Amino acid sequence: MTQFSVPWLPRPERGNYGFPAKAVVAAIVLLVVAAVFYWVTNTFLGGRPVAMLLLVAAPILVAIMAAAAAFAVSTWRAWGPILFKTAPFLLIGAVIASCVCVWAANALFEWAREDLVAAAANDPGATTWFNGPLTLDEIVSASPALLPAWISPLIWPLQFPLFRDVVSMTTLIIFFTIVPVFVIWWERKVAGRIQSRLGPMRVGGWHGWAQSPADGIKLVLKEDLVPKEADRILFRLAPYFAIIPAAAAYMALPFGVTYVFRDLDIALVFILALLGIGVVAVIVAGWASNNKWSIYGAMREACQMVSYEIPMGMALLVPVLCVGSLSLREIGEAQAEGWFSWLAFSNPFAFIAFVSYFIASLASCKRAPFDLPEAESELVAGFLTEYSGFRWALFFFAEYAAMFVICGLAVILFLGGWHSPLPASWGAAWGDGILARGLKGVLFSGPIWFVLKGTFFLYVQLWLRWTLPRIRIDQVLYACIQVLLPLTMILVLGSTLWVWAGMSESGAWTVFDRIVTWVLGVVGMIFALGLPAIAAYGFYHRRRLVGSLVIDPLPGS
Amino acid sequence: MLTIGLTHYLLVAAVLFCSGIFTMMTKRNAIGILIGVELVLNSAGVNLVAFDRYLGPGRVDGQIMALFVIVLAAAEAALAVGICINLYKNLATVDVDTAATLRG
Amino acid sequence: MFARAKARGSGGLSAQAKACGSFRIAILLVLTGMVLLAPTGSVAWATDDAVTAEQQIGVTGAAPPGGLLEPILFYAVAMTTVIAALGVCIAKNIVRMAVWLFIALGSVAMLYFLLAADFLGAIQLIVYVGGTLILLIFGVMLTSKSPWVRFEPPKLELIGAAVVCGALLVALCVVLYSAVWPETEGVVPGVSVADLGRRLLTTYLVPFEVAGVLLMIVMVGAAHLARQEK
Amino acid sequence: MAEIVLQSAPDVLIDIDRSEQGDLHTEEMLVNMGPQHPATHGVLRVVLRTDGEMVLEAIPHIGYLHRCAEKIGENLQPFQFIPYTDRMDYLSGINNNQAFAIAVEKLCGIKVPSRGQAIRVIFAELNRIASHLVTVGCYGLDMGAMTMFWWCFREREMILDLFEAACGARLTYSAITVGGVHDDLPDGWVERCREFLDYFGPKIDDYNKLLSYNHIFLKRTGNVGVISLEDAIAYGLTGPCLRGSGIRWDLRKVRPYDGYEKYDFDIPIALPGGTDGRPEGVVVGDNWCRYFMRVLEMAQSVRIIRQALDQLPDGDVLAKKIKNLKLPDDEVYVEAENPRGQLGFYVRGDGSTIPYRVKARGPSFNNLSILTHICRDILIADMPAFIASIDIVLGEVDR
Repeated sequence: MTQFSVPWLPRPERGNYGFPAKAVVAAIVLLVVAAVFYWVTNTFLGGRPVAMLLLVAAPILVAIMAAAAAFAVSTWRAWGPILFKTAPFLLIGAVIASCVCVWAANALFEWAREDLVAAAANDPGATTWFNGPLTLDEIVSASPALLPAWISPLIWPLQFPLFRDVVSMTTLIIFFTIVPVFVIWWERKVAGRIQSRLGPMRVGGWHGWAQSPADGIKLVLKEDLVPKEADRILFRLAPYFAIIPAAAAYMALPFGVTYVFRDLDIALVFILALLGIGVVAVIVAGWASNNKWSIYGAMREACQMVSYEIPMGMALLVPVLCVGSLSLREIGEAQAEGWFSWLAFSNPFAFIAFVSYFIASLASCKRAPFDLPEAESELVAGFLTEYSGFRWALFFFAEYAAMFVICGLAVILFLGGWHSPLPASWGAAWGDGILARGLKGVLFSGPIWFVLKGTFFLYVQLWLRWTLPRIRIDQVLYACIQVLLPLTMILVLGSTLWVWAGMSESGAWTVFDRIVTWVLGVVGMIFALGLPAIAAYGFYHRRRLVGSLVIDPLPGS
Repeated sequence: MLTIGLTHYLLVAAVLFCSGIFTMMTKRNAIGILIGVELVLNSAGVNLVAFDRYLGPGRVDGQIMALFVIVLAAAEAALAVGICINLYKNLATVDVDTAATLRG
Repeated sequence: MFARAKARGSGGLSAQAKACGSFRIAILLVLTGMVLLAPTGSVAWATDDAVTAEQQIGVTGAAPPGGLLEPILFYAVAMTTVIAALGVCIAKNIVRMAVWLFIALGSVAMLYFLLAADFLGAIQLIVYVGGTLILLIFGVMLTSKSPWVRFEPPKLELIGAAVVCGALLVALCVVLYSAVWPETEGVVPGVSVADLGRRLLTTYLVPFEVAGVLLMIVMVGAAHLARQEK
Repeated sequence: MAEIVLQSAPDVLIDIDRSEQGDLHTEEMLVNMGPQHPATHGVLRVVLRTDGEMVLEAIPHIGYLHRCAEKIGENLQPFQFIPYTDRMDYLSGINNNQAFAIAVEKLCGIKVPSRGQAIRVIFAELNRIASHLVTVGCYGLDMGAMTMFWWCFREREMILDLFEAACGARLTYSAITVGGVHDDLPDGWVERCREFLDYFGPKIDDYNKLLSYNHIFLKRTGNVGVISLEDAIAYGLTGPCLRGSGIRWDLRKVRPYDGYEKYDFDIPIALPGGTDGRPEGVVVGDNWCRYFMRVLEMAQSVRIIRQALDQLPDGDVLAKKIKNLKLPDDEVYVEAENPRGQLGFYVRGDGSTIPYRVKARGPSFNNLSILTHICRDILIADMPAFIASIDIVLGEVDR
C-alpha cells in the first residue's frame, strides 16, 4: 500500500488527540461561529443575511478551508491526499469567487451612488453621502429596479471607509500574492518554449500549473540557514526591506478609475520612491551575508539602481508634462479616447520616452540583460548567494511584484492605462442599462484591460530575458550615463517645447500634431499587430524554422 | 492624548535632534558623524512641516522650507562622502581624530 | 504541533518551525507596512472641487484623518522613529547605524504623510532613502575596512555626551510643554502638489534657482574631491 | 602548410585605464572563484586578486579531479586503457580514444581497415560537433544567454542518440579501439546520420542569429581577452585557441591521420573585424574569435561527415589480433586534433603487453596556462567569458 507521505509533518501520536475528537471540536466551533454570524446579520441587517453571507463568506471560506486542510493533513495522514489535492482548487476557486464578489459589489455600489448623487442634485432635502451612513432602505430605493432586493445589503457595508479599506487591502494582498506565483510559473513556461523544451509539466495537472505553489511550500519548509559569520539581524531583516516597499507600491497603483487603494495626488512619485527603496534591501543583504560575491552583487546593484533611477524618472516626466498631473488616475483618464489618444503616440518624444523608460525599468528591477546583481555565471548568485528557503523566496516575490508595478506604470503613463483601444465616446449613445454598462465596462475600460496590458509587457520582459546576453557592468553604466541620461534630458526638453507649442492653439500646429499622432499610432499598431503576426507565421512554419527533427524526433530518442 | 497636536510632533523631532547630537558627539567615524547630521536635519524637517500643518494651514511655506532642507542635506551628504573618501585615501582611515592630529 | 516538535528536540523540525514563524512575521510585516505607509492625510480631502467630492464618496477615496486611526498611526510611527534614532546612537557597527538611519528616515517620511505633506514624504523617500543612504553605504563600503577606526569613545566622554543630550532633551520638553501655540483645530485642508509647485516657481523662485546652482556645484565638487590624485 | 596571417596589433584589453578612471580605488580583495563556481566549467579554482570589479591577477589552482589516468595506463593493456581515455576529456571521448589508438597502432605497426578509418572519422567529427555544441552553448550560458545553451543541447542530444545507436553509450563511448572501431555501424545508421546532418546544417545560422552577431554579445566578447599570436605559440596553445589567434594550423591538414587527406574541408581562422563577414569591433585573438572558431568548425565537420558517409567503403572495421599485443621496445609520440586542440600520447613499450610509460599532452592543460597572463586588469565579468573561450575540461587538465 502506498502511503501518502508528507515528510515534513510530524507523525501523529497515537492516543493523543485523535482526528475524530478534533473534528468534533472543529465542527462545534464552526457551528457556533455560523450561529453567531447568522444572529448578528439577522438582527442588524434587516433580516437579509443571505447577501451578507455571500459577500463576507468567500474570504472566510478561504481561511476555513485552508485551516481545515492543514488541520486534516497534520492529524490524519489517510485523509491527507484528498484534501491536499483538492485544497488548491478550492482555494483558488474561492479566491476568484471573492474577487468577483468584491468587483460586482463595487460596481453596484458605484451605480447606486451615482443615482443618489443625481437625486441629491435634484432634491436638496434628500439624503446625501455626507450626512452619515445610509440605511438599507435608502440603498434599496437607489438600487436599480432590475436587481433582486437581497443584493442591496451586499453593497451596504461598502460605504464605510474601514470596510472598504479591509476589502481592498485583502484584494490587493491576494493580487500581490498571485502575481509572483503566476509570473514565476509563466516565466518558466515561456523560457521552456523559447528554449524548445516544455517547462514544468508535472505538478498539478494542466501544464504544471501548481509548480510555483509547490516550490513555495518547499521553500517555506526548507531549513532556515544563516551563515555563522553573517550579521544575523541584518541578514534576517533584508528580505523584509525588499518585500514591504514592493507590496506598498500596489497601494497607489490604480487598476481603474475607482480601483485604487489610495488615490494620491503624487502617486507617481510615491511609487518611484517605493521602488527605489528596494535597493537598500539588496545592499543590506549583500553586506550582511559576509560573502565576497554578495558584496559584489550589492555594490553592482547600488551603482546600477542609483544611476538608472534618474533616466527612468526623466522618461516618466514626459507623460507628466503632457497631462500636467502627477496623479496616475488623471494621467490614465486623459487617455480615454482610444488608441490615438494614448500618450506614447502624442508626440515623438513620448514615443521614445516609452522605449527608454522600458529599458531603464528593466535595469531598475534588475531583469536581464541588466541582471548583474545576481549574475549567476559571474557572481554565483550575487547578493542571494547565502540566502535560501523562505528569505530567498521573499526576494523573488519582491522582484516579480515590482516587475508588475513597473509594467503597470508603463501602461498607465504611456499606453492608455485601463482603457481599451476603442474610444470611450463610442459607447456614449448606448445608455445606462444594465447590459450597456456591462458591455462598456468590458469593451472600453476596466481593470481587465490594465491587467492584460501589464501582463503583455511582463511577457516582453520575460522574452528579453531569455533572448539577450548579460551586459557588463561598465557597459551598464556607460549606457545609462552617456546614452540614456542625455537622451531622456532631450526628451523632456523636446516634450516641453511640444506641449508649449500646443498651448498656442494655432491651427497649423494642431493639424501637424494630429498628423504626427496618427503616424506614431500607426507605427505602434504595426508593432502591436506585427508581433502576433510573426508569432503566427513562426507557428505555421515551425517545421521549416525549428526543424522537423525537434517536432518528430529520431526514433529511439 | 487622543488628539494629536503640534506638541507631539515637536517631541518626536526633539528626540531625533538629541540623538543626532549624541551621535555626532560620540562617534569617531566620519560617516557616523554624517549620520548624526542627517538625524538633526530630519528633526528640522519634521518641525517645519508640523508648524506648517498646525500653525499656518493652507500655506506651503513650511513644506517648501523642508524641501530645501532635504535638498541641502542631499548636497551636504554628497560632499561629505566625497571628503570621507578623500580622507580615507590620504590617511587610510576615517577616524576624525586622526585627521585632526595631522592637521597643519 | 511545532511546539511538540521542538520539545522532542528534532533539529530539522524546529528549523521548519522557525521558517513558518518567519512566514508569519513576513505577512504581519507586510500588513503593518501597508497600513503604516498608507498615507491617511491624503490631499484627496483637501480641496473642495468636484473631483474631491467624487473621491470622497467613491469606493476608493482616502479615509478621513482623525478618529481613532490617526493617534494609533501616529504613536506607531513615532515609536518607530524614536527607537530608530536611539538605535543610531547605540549601534557600534557603522552599517547597523546606517540601517537604523534608514528606518528613521522612512518613519520620518511616514510622519510627513501623517502631516498631510504627501509630496514631501515621497521626496524624503526618494532623496534620503534612495539617494543619501546609498551614498552613505558607499562610504561605508569604501572605508569599513580601515584598521584604526575606533568606535568606542572613552566612557567619560560617553557619559558626558549623554548628560548633555539628556539635559537638552529635558529642556526642549519643558519649553515645548510650556509654550502655547495658536493651533488650528480639527481637520485642516492639505496642500496640493500643484500649489507647492506654483509657489516654488513664483514666491520661492530665487531660492529654487540657488538650490539648483548649489546642487550643480556640489556635484562637481564631490566628483573632484573623490577623484584620485595623479 | 602553416601560414602566419598578418594581424593588427591587439588593442588595449578594455577601455578602463585604472590610473585615469578608476578613481574609486578600494582595497584589494582575494576572491576564490571555484572550485564550485558555476562558470568555471567543473572544478577549476581560480584565485582572483581584485580591486573592486577589476581583476588584478588570476591564479588557477588545479588538481581537484586528478585520477592517475597515466599511471593506470602503465598497468593495463592498451585496449583496456581505452575506456580511461574517455574519462579524460569527457566531452570528446571518441577523439581521445582515437588519439591513443593511433599512438599504439603506430608503435605496433597495425594497419586499420579502410572502413574502420572512415567510421573513425565520422565518429570523431560527430563528437567534435557535440563537443563544440557544449562549448558554444556554455559560452552563451556564461554570458547570461541561457537559450543558446538549450538550443545547442537540443542538437547535442541528437548526436548522443546517434552514438547510443552505434555503440550503446552516450558519453564514454570507447567505440574506437586499437586497430579500428569496435563494432560496425548498425543498419540504418547512415540514413539517420544523414537526416541529422540535413537538420543540423541550417541550425548554425540560427546560432549566429541568436548569439554570435548579437550586439551585446559582440560588445562583451569583441576585443576582450586578446591572445596575440606570439603568446599563443609561446604558451603552446593549440586547436581553436591557436586558430583564433590567426594561424592556419590544424593537424588534420598538417599531418593527416586516419585518412583525413581524402576529404575536402577548410580550416577556418580568425580574421580581423570587417573582413569576410566578421563584424566590426572584433580583433584577431579575442574571445569572440575563439568562440566563432567553434561555430565555423562545426560547419566543416558537417562537410567531412557528409563526404565520409558518401565514400563509406565496405569491409572489416577492426584489425585482427589486438588483444595480448606485444608492444615493441620502442617509443612513439603521436598527436591528434581534438576539439580542444592537440591531444598527444607518448607510449613507450618494453616488449611486454603492458606499456612501460604512458603520457598524455592535454590541450586543455596547455590552454589553461595562459590564463594568468591574459586575465590581468580585466573585469570580473570577463573572467567567465575568457575561461569559457579557452574551453577547458577539467577532467583532462587534471587527468
